[in-house]
Amino acid sequence: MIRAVLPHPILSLALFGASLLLSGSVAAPALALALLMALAAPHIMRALEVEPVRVRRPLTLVSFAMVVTRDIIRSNWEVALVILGLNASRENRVSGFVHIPLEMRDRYGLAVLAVIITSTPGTIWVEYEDATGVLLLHILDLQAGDDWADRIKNRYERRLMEIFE
Amino acid sequence: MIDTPVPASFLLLVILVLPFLGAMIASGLPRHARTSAAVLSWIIALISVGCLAVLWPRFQDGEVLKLTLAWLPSLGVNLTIRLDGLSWLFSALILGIGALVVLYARYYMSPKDPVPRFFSFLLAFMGAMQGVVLSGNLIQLVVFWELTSLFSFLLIGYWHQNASAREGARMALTITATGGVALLVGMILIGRIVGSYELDAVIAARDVILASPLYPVALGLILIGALTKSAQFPFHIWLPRAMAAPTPVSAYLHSATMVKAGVFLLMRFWPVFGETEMWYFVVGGLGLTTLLVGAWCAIFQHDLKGLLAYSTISHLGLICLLLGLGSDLGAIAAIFHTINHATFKASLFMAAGIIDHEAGSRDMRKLSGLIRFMPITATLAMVAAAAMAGVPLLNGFLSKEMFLAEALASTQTSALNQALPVLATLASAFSVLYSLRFIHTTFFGPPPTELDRVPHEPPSWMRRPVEVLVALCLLVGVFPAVTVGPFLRSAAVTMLGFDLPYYSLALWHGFNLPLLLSVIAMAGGIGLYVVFGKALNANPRGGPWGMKRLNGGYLFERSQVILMDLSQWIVRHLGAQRLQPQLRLILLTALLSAAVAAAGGFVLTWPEFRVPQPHNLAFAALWLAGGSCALAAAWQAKYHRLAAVILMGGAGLASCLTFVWLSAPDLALTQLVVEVVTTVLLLLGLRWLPKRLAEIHVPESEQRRARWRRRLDRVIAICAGAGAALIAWAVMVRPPVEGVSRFFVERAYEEAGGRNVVNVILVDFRAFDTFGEITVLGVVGLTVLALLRRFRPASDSLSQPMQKRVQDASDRAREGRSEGDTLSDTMMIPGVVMRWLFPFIILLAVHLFLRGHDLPGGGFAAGVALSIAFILQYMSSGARWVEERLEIRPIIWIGVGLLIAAISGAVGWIFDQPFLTSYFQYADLPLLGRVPLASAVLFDLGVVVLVVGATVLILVALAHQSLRRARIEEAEAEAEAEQKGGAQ
Amino acid sequence: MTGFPANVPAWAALLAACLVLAGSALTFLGAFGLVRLKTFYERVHAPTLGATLGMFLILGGSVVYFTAAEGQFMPVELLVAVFFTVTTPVTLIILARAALFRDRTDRSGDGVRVPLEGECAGVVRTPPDLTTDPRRSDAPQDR
Amino acid sequence: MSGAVFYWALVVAQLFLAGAALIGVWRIAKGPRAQDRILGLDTLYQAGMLLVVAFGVRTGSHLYFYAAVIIGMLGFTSSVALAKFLMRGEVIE
Amino acid sequence: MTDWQEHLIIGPIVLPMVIAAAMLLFDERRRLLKGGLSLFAMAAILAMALALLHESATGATGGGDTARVYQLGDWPAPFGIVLVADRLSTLMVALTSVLGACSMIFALARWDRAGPRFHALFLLLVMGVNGAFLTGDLFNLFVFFEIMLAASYGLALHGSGEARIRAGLAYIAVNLTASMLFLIGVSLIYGVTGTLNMADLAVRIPQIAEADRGLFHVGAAILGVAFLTKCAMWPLGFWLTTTYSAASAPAAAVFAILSKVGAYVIIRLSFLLFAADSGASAGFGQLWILLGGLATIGFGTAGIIAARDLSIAAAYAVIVSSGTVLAAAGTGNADVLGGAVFYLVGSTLACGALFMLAEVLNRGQDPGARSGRAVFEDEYIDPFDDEERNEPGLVIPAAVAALGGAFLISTLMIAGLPPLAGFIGKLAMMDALSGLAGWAGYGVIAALSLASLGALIGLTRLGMAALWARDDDAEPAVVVGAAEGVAIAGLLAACIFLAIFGEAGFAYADHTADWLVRPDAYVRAVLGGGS
Amino acid sequence: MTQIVLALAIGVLTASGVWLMLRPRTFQVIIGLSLVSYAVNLFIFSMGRLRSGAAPITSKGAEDPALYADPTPQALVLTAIVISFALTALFLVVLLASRGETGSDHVDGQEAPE
Ligand code: NA
Ligand code: NA
Repeated sequence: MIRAVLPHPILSLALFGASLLLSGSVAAPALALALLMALAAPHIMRALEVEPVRVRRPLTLVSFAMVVTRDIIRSNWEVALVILGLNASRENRVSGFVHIPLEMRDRYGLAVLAVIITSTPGTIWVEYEDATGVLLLHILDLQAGDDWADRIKNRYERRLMEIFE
Repeated sequence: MIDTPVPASFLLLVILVLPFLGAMIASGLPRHARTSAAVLSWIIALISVGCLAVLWPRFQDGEVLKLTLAWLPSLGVNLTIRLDGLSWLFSALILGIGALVVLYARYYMSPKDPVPRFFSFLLAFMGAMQGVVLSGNLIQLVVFWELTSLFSFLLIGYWHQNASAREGARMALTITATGGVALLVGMILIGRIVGSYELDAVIAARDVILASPLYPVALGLILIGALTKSAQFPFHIWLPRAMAAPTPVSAYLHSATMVKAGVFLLMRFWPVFGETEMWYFVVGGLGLTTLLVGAWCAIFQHDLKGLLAYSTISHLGLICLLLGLGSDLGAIAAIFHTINHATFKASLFMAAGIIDHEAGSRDMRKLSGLIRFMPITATLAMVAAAAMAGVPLLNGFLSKEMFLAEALASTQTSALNQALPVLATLASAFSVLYSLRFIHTTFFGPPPTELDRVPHEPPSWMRRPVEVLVALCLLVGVFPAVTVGPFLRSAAVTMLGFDLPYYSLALWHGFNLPLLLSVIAMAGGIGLYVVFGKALNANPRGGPWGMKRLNGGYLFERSQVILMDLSQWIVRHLGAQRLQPQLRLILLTALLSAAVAAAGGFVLTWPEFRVPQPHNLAFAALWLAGGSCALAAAWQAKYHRLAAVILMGGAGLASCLTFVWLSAPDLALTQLVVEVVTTVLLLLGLRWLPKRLAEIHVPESEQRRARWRRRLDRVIAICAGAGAALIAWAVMVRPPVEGVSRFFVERAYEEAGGRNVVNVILVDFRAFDTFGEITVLGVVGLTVLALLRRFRPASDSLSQPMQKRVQDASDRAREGRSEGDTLSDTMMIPGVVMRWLFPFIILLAVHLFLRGHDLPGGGFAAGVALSIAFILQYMSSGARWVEERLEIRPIIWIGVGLLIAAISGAVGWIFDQPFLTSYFQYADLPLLGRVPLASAVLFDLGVVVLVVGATVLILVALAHQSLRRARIEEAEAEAEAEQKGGAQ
Repeated sequence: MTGFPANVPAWAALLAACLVLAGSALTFLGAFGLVRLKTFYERVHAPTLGATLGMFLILGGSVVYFTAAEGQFMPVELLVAVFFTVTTPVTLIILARAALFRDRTDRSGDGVRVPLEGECAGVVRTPPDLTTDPRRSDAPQDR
Repeated sequence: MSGAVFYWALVVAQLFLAGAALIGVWRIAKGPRAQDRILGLDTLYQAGMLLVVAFGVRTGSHLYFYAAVIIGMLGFTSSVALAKFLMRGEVIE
Repeated sequence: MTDWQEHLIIGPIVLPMVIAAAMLLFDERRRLLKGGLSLFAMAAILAMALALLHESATGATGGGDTARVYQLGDWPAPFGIVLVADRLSTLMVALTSVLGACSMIFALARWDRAGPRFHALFLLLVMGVNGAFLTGDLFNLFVFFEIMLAASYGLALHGSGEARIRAGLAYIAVNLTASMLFLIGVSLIYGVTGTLNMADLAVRIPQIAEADRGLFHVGAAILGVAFLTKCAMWPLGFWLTTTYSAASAPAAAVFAILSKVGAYVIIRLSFLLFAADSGASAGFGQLWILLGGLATIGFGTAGIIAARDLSIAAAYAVIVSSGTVLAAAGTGNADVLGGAVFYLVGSTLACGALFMLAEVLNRGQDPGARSGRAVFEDEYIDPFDDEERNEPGLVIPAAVAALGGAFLISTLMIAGLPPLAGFIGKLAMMDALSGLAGWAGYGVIAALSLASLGALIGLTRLGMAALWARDDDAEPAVVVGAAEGVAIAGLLAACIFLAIFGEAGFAYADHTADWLVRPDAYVRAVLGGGS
Repeated sequence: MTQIVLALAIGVLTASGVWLMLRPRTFQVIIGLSLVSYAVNLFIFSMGRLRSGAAPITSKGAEDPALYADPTPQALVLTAIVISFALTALFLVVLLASRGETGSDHVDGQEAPE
């Protein structure tokens, strides 16, 4: 029953919020519109045969978001230094590709991972093979001793798997 | 002049209209209805003659009958049927000879020919001729004049399978129609001088005309008309070529009627211009020249009809000369000779036609001794030829005597006059010579040897017309006063008024100088034939001695070729086929005209200097970027198309930000979404464009030219840029003008219910613009669809893109992967994001649409945003995937969008308000409170629907080409495989 | 136009200005990376500065300013932040993948040794001296 | 005083952003390869969006914000299309 | 005046659009339905146009001394957009509907099958043309120009094939350029005067500050170049020949009106805005229009003479016709203009007929084309690939003779030779021109005369080649579909009708010219608040 | 300052666009047309004079035209944007068709003759 009305509850919630924000108001007409959109728009996702997102551990999500935010801010700083030529390894900075085998198979989890990795300055998601689960990253500053596979798998993949799988 | 009583008007109408009516009926007859067409024509001619005869008694006293039917009264152009002595005479000639020609033609024409068409043209021509001579209005005269040219063209070209007929017809039309156009202009000038096109008014206004400075021009133009029609030198060249027509046509048009139209015109205007010097020199001079040239050329012809044609030219020259002399007696002689020439020349043509018909040739070198085979015809021809030569007892003699007398009478004034008697005698001698040659070589001598058949007499009814005409020659020649006197007199009265000079129509005037000249001419002609006859008959090269260069046909062809070459030169060198010069010209013209306009008062106002505000530095920096994009795009577009697309996007973004900066949020939003769609569009197109191939080989000379062109283009571009910048700047620094915008700002909220004035303008104040604009979008969608349905990609873009091929190959090659994995791996993450964006973009579009009336947004931006949502799905998942899930029928969207817009516009009609009148109201809705409801929003909804439809249609139709290619390739591969299978 | 309206508290205005200035500087720095960094694979990291922290700071400034100005917390900027964060990687992922493909098919590519398909050799390092050959102009397959 | 600081801070911020845009254009024009040009365009769009936000703060007007929303949500479409074109030779398959 | 008459003026614009939109809801298989709808639409438009014409000739608008004004959205001029049905615009709308109806009928014989969505494009073209004639707003004029052009692009390319696409590319490029100039001109005029309404402009022009007048003139000049490009003035109109001669016959026939839209606007604006009482702007650009018109006549005439193909000659005839109207307008004289208006009507119809004839005759020359398929041999897909269809009804007996007659009539019309309407127009112009002081009158008379001759010579040559047999007894074989015959006959009947009722027609044209040279009445009608 | 910058912008866009429109390759022409249409849009826009921070979005009771930028040119530009987008699309498709039919991407469908 709820499935039929709200096939994508998270999406509906997001749409509701977004609509209110776009209206810039919480007056009755804005609420009505937001409600309407929240109820109506997800049906198009049904037509597109999109699986609903299921978040199993919302709390993990919050802590994970904080981790990511911290990482991003730190990476910003590091990359800024690299650009300015002020980074620690400035003389022999090496950039390069890293292969990382992933275990996660959930589309949404992978999508979030990709967005995080790419959004984090200094790392970029280059190639991922669905069949093998091998991910190819490019790293701006490959410092010796950094274990990128460990970093990605433990900091991100594990938690994402907890959330999405 | 009296008002014409009803029966007479009716008769006038009949003689004008009946031939045309007959023509129409004849044209509807079946192809082989030879006899009925002839009978019809015959009846029509007879009825008309009868009408004319009924009217005759009225003209003995110089009466004028007029019937005016309004046609274009405000232009002073009416259908005035005007019958006076002169026109009665001409009309009688036209109808009378017409009747005979019809009879003759019935037997002359072959049953294989589509004869009804012939009679139809002939009758129409007869009507046109009637129209000319019956015209009481100058313009009407021109109208029928041109009709005679037209129908003569059709008649000459009747046997259009013959090249000579085609060429002859074309030449006749070209020359006589040219004359007609000149005549028209001349008539218009006369009409301008006189203030009326009515013939009577014109003739009455002689002094006014002669006093006008325009008169020489008018006269010159009218004379061109008259002289071309009556085949006067140097316009005579068309007439011999017109002999390709069936002989009845020659007999009718080229001896009796059409060529006489020119003569008629000269007679018509004789009372006005007859005594002016210009008239004398032009008409007299050209008449004399034509008389001699025509006669001279006639001597050398081998074709019977050719001889007759040149003889006709010569005789027309004689008539012109008589008219040109300006003396009353000359005019009378001209009328007389016109009648005489018509009778003997028509009969001669018919005789020539009989010979041609029965002997199978008109070549005098082949013909010989025909008197033995066709004695009656020979006799008739001999009599007629004698009349042509001016032998006494025949009509030709009388008018020639009058001519010689006139030539002698006016020997006082100029050298031309003094030479006149000599030249007149010479011409008469020539006419004796060619007449003699005609008779002698055709009818006498040994029997013919080179003919394909044995000649014999024609059917007696075919000869009848000739007999009638020859009888007339004799009768007039013997009893001139009785037979032709009254008609001549009434015609002369028309031209000269009632105080006619004395002239005697008698066979014998005693021994006098003219008679002596006549005898000299006769003797001279015979003598010349005796001396030169053999040489003439043998003259192997044909054509007249000493006039090789004056070969009319050659000259005409040359002139046509020159005209053609000139035209082609103009089209090629003063026109442009290629696009670049065309665009160059348009831009140059725009620049020049703007410069010229500016030079007439362009004032630059210098604003007072202000220190630039710091925040504008960012604006300047923005345009440093935007301008660089534009310049770099110009630089890169040839070899780096992708770069050019990107750079163009950069310049577009700078425009968007400018709109933000300068208070145009709606523009910014719209331009942004359009920018996105345009980029996608260009990329879709880029798929079908070639990789830049190796340099196209351009030769050195072309390279130099190209360099110059580039230099010129650079100048144009810089001027255009500078001009646009200067003008924009000049306007921007001026204080704003008080225009229509005040109204919009003041009323937008109160009267149209919207705070976003731009949007209110778009959907309400100027909704009609938007109405049109979405139609443009819809039309373009349809056109794109139509074009792409037939799209045939260039051969080098046919195959799959390199990337696809390589990736698919590698997928196939690697263990554990299947074709398409690279694509799906690459698009996996983006696909998730793009799919989830879909509802959010819809949300954005809904907001853009709903807020448009009050805040930046609006239907168009919403529509494009929505279509981007679709495009993203296409991009991430492919066309097949999307279309399996969403039914997108953009054409329907376009139709529905247009209908919604139209319906919302038509709502006004219900309240008897104009189209697109909108209503708005604040409605108190439960729970929602006060909500503005404007019917303009419905209109905007139409915009959204249409925009989505059109944009998606354009993009998807383009995208589908790849799919189609893929399908075609699959099919081809399958077919090939099948073939192989079949072969094995 | 050289200030802020009276209804906005000065602290809010100044805070907003500082946030915007900081974000802009960071964004500029990111863009500057396009100049400084030598290979495409390095440059592709640069704009993320602006796309992440730079953007957050500027939008944060905007939130602060408009919350103060309108007396209402309505962070529509949040939407921009979310969507921009989500969409920028999409481009970069495809772009990097495309670059990888192009460098694989056209080995002379960017002077960077790129890992081949199926090659799973852990880390592929690009020392700084193996950077772009400045003489290399556009690749032939560019349209 | 605080008005002037506010103003100048935002002017400088806008100059930074315009500078970023300029660098983006430079990268588009210079290349050297198509991927660099697309990267340049991405940078340009980013700077443009932020410029709109900064402009809104400076002028105290939220009216232009939708322009930023549109760039944020839809602006990536063109660079994605470009990138996909590089990757596959075709935008829509 | 009843209510529906109030709204009559919008009909020729909205009706074709609505029907075209409705057609989009059905797919291409509903051919009969679409043909029927199209015919209905054209008939209805024709009826409305004739009603409007009748009204402006006689009726409710005071015998033509004022105009019917329709305020769209009920916003008063100059703020809202108005449609103005005055003598000239209604005449042009009526002309469009006659030409359009005949072209549509012609297309029904087979051409509407040569590509998708022909009927919708055709109706939208008619909508655009009618809108351009009726609008009283400069920017709205741009919009309708664009509708018209967009549809014309579609129709020019209708049937595809290399020649069409090649010509179409240039056509679009040139017209886009002209449209840019149009926009620059309009906006500059707005920037100086603050208005877009034509009547309001006429009021404001005398009051333009002298310091601004130069700018205004620059705007007007650029705008003028745009219009002159669209009406194919030399040296701006070379696009016309290739496009029109390559276009499918019904498209080319209806295109005969397109270049007249440019000429119409030139007439409308130069007499409205630069009238004698418009201060320092009086007579602006007139000399250039006159000279350009003369050059155009000369070029077009040369083109007719040099043409290798009848459809090319027809295209040049369109150019000559444009040039004639321009030259006449350039004299600034009401009587000359009256003649030109009359001439315009006749020559447009005749050019349309000539395009149709050209197609029928060219088809006749090609023995393989009898089935109507060989025309499209070069196509990717045969446009007539669907079910075999029977030629509707009879093949006209004695087709060649009938076509010969039709060709003759068209030639006479185009050459302006008696006794048809072309002659009346030329006569009226020449008559008035002969009264003008200075070289202009005689210059134009000479040009008109030479144009007549050139057209006669050129068309005769081509007509003889097409219609007269070559050295064998066989008549050239021509197959004319019934619809085609009806279409050609309709156009030519209109020409003959114009000649017979020349006085009424000419009186209308003459009054139209008088109305045009007194722009104050127009201004009053528009700004005085409707009829 | 703003005026000069915008005027120069219009000038540069026009010049680049015109230069490209006069080039022989169809693709150059379409880029040129787009650049010129940017220039034209800005030109139309500039005819309403320039105002910053004065978007023509009225608030209740403040309908004094002097407070707002001229809305009319903005409405005209919106129409012009739509139309030029449509025609760019059309031109693109025609140039593709032309290239398909003629095999050449020259604007005349064939290289300049020698
Ligand atoms: Na990153
Ligand atoms: Na054609």
